[in-house]
Amino acid sequence: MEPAISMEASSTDPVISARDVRVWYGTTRGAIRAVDGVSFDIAPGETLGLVGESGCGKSTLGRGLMGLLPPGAKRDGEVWFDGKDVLSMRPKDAYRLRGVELGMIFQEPLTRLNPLLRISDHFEETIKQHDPGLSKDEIKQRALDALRQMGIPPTRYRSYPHEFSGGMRQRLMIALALVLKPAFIVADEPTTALDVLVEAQIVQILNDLRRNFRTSLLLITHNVGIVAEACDRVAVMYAGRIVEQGRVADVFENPQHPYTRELLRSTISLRTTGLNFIPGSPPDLVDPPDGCRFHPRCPEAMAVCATKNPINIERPTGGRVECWLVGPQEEIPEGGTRPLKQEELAVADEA
Amino acid sequence: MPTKPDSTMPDSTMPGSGLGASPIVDVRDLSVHFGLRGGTLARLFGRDAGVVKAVDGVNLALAPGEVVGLVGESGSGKSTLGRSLLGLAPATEGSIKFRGQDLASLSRRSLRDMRRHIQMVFQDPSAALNPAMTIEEAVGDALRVHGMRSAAERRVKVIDALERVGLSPVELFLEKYPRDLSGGQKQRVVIARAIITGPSVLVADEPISMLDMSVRAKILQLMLDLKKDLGLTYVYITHDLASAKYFCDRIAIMYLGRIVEIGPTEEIFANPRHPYTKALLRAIPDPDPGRQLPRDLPRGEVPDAAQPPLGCSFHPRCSEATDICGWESRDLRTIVEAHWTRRSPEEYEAERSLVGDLDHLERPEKSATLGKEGAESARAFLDRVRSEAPDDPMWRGVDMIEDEGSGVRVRFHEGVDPALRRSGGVEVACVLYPEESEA
Amino acid sequence: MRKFLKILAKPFTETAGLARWMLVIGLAITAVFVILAIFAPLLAPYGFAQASADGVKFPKAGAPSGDHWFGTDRLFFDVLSRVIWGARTAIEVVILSIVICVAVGVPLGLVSGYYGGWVDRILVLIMDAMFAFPSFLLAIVFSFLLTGLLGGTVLAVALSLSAIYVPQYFRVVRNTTVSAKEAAYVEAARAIGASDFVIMRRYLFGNVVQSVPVLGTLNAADAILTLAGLGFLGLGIQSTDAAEWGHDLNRALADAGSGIWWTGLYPGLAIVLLVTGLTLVGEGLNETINPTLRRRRLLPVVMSGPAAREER
Amino acid sequence: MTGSRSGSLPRYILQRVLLVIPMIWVILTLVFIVLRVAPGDPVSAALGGKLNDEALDQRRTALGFNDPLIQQYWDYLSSVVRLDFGTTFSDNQKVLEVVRDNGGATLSLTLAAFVIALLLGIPLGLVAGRYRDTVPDVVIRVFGILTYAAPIFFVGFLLQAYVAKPLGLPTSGAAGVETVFYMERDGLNKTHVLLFDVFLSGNSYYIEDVLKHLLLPALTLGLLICGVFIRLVRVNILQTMQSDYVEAAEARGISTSKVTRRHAFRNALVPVITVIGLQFALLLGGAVLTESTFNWPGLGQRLVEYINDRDYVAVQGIVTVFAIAVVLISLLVDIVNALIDPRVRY
Repeated sequence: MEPAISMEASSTDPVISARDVRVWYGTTRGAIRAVDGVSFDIAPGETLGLVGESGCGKSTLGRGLMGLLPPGAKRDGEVWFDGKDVLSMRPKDAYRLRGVELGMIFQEPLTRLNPLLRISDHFEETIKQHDPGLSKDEIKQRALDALRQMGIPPTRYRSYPHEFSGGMRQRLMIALALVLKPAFIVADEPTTALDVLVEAQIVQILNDLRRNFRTSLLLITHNVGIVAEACDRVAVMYAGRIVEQGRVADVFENPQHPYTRELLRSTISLRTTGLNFIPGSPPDLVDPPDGCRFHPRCPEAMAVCATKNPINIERPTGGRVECWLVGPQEEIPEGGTRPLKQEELAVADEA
Repeated sequence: MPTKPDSTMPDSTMPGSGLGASPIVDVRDLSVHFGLRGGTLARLFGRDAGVVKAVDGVNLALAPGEVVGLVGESGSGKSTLGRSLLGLAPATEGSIKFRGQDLASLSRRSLRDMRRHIQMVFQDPSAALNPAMTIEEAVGDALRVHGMRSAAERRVKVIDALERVGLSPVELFLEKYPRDLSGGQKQRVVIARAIITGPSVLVADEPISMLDMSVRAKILQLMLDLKKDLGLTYVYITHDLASAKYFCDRIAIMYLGRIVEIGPTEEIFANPRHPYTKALLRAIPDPDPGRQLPRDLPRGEVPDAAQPPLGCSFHPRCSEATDICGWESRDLRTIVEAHWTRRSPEEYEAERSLVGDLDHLERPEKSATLGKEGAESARAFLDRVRSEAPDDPMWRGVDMIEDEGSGVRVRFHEGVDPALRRSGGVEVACVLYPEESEA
Repeated sequence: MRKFLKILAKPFTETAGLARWMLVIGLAITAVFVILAIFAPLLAPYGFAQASADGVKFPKAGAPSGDHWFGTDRLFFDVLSRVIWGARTAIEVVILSIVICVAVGVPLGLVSGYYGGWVDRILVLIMDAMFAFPSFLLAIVFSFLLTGLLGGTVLAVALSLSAIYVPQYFRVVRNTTVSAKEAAYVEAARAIGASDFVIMRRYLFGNVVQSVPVLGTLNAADAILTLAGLGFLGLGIQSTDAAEWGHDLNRALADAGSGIWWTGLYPGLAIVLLVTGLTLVGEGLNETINPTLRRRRLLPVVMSGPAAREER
Repeated sequence: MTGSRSGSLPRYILQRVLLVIPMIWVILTLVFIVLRVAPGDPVSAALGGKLNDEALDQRRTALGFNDPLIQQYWDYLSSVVRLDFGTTFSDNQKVLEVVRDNGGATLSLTLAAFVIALLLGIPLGLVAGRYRDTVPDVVIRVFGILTYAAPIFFVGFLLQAYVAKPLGLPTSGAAGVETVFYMERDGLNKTHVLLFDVFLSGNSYYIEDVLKHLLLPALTLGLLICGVFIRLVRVNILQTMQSDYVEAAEARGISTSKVTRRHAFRNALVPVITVIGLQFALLLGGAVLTESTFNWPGLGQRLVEYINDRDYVAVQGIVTVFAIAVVLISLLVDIVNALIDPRVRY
């Protein structure tokens, strides 16, 4: 069944709208269901944070939206952008969209820049590809503008990538993604490789994006702190599914899904007074557990959770969640609410 | 919900004092320098291109049973300091004493024997295990190295160590290779290998930073349990102040090879003194959605350690810097370039032709020349730069601007390289915190 | 034992498609030649320097016939027999030279890479100089020298081949040692108090020698060519000592214009086949061991249709 | 903000040029040890049964072979510095003159083979790498392996037996007798490289004659190197095609053809250049065999003759020249590399 997605920003149409997106990889053991039925919308100028443990399909989803997937991956579902389905497009049309309308920022900026090309070459190439009519001066103008907004002085325009520090390189990548002013950007763990203070600088830049550029952002991260600081809405991903999504304040203050709650509780922050963790590890995506995929690790699992897939419903304070604890009650079969007897999860299964 | 295990806290955590009769590890004026690799010719003749002072005059005493955190960004020397405690990074100057014995005085052989007592846990558990060894071989090798010949004897100890770190049932793991284990399990193996020789000090170099959020707390809990059971002393190296706050009794904040602030954890967090500590505290992402994003982050990044800033090495990024913090030519370049990021292209081109290339400012000097078209225009240019960011601390460092050649020479005040000084309950290396008696 | 079999089977289980086919075909070809080499006395109809049988002299440069499938050459020798005996010479020389190379190059590279310093710099300089030098010329010079000292024996040729390949083993092992010794697990070994010898033996050796099989097979292919080249120039093994393909080709060259094709074609084809076989094995192995070339087996994904989606 | 860390190109080149000196010294020393110290006494080796012991000893003293080794070593090094590579034993010629007279033929052959190998090998390698595991890839790889696996003299044998005759191509020598004779008579051999000289003369008959002679040997040698290039280019393409910056360029919407050309091919060719330099050494080795096969009047041919005469001085001299050539080529390659790859300079 197609879940009806509630509009957070109902005044405008979403920039990007994903419906039941699935990305599977074929292996000798069977298909890895890295992304398995994910739906969400992102409004113009909105930042959606995508969090979860590693191996939950966050990066695969981000790449899938861009159409950048390794050979052997298969996609299904729909990603609507500007009235077109990105997933069913011909590769040629998808190329035309990338850069101009869909941008991407990566985790490890140094390896993402061609070491033999100057920064100027990267910009010229990108701008020319989508705007072949532009004169050399105009191209330089636009490139320098983008750099300036990222705090990179114009004196460095003709430098090579290896001449920059880590934080500068990430700024370069952001400038390169923004230079054509795309409507939607996927940022895949953009701060993971950076130092604490530089990470905070980049988070700030990303946070400013939505105000200054009206660019929508899908921010993939494993750091819930960054989501809290730089995102409007959050989608919590577990084992290829988005288990809960909604406004950051709503979700973090009042998490409905036990996974969201446990994830927040296991995060060590300055206010941590005790250590909490989620037992076990994310499931093997070749053969995910029946029913709710979180039920083997869930402290509140019920009988129904092990047998029946949870239904995607509206959260009490807006947003969506799929968990039998929230409902719908009428769908739970007789006796389904009794607590699930679980085996003790040994370290042998831990992540 | 377990709370902070107070029972394991030593009575006194004051730096330098109250450590009891003898610290278990005593680091005095330690410096560790590395030679940089030079060009092809230099490499051929074994000459170095320069020296990085990875650790630069550090004092640190560990009381038995305490947890000391070394916190800093990359390049702060925290890992090198940790490695030097095992003699893995040889000291250039100063001494490291373990139970009164100076590591430098030991022969290679006795240094290796000594490592039984100080052990290490590494950041990336996947890299820290030999891919070609089974778990049993990997953990048991520590014993084999220290002369335990019998495989059966080793096995008994290995099983015990693996059980201690929670890898049970042990039979499931003994014959496995590292690649068959998850990140958390591998880190447990690394910890098992570290404790199997019965050490008294454990240097943990970012033991949880490569692990998934949901496992971090588990490993931290394990380390706390082991500390209680085995009476270990920890050096906890991290860039994450949040875990340090929970885990450590005492914290040393490091920046470019120096300790800039050290003191009891509560004091550091309740009342951070060094601007760098404050900045780090502000920068920690916090899952509380009510928190505002910090607006006043230090600019720039950790500088090149081969050519650290003059004076206090944090001054170029410091918002509280004063006139004597060590301002120099490179800071001028930074501020001019920052100015240019706010100019229109035409203005930039015009100004650029006025002052030319700034590459000559790359060499650290106490004064800097600027301008090609006469002193007047150079002064006007500097005024424009200044009017845009009049509060930039660099201007406090400018002593005078005098005419010279085709432009001006900007002279900076003489800088001070602050030493660690007592201030309240902590020690801090910052000119804002002079000696207690003066304060 | 199972562990050992698993390691042996690894190249097969971890490859797919082309890489596996290359490996299988290459191994098959190589195996044929190894069998020829081992059982040469049984398989070859005549001796390698036999000009008559049962008192009957062989024809001079006789065309292929029922008695002499590959014909005979100008020295009355049976070409088929010389091709088969040639396999024995080739395999002998190659195995000997590779054993020498590994025995010298691997420990030298390991020690040089691990300790670094002056010894390392000098060794690298010498090995680089030798590596950069035209290897075939080097082989010529060494065999010139060694055949002068030892005579045209298998050992002399194997030694001169080793001399040109040792630098390659040294380089590969040294460079992997240099990068492997930076690995955290080596630092960890040092942290548990392991001595340099233990680190090299238990931590570095196993991980460093992994590149040797690929290098070994590719070098074996090259060595066959070099051996034949030396024989062609008359510098290698003398034709009365053993059958050698390159030497036979040299004698066949004069026949090329006069329509006598069989004297050159068969030894030439033997070289091409054996070198191809070894190259295929080497490349196939390379694709399984080298992570940047390795391509995981990709299987078609069958997504369950809309029906399956419905159940969600 | 860190400042500009770009290394300066002139500085790098200077360093690299200076490095040539120790490299040549090491090679010279190796040559000396291998050819002078190891074999013992070259005089008796070459003239063994021909002269009596006393005469041999006289020759030895005259040629300095009775001096202490260190003295001989010094003499060898200092004469090389003066570009004096000695006088051959068997035919009493200056090695430098031998090199001048025969080096040209070797140069023509290797250059032509190199061009053939580049023109064939690089495009084929690019195609194979770009379209991995497709039919063209398989065909090209098999072709590459076969050309590598076929020894030069066997290819030469096949070409001579099956190609030369039907096409009426010569299989021996670098030019027809008339060409050589008239070129010499008219003083047209200005560069001592026949290939260049005939083009300078502008005479189409000479040009055709020389090219006809060149075709088969150059093809034989070129095919050998071509296989190496195919393999090399292919592997590097595979690696760069998987690199992160290629994916990032795709994410910016750069067209596939541009990504392939600007990011994958360009970057793949950088390591290839280094190896191409090394292949030149392989080419020099292969030239020896090609020259023997096609009776080509080059340096390799002469080297084999001197070896058969056991003329150590000549061998030592020619090998020294080859060695210096190799070092200079590797210098050239490194400089080209530095021009292309900014990271090298630093």
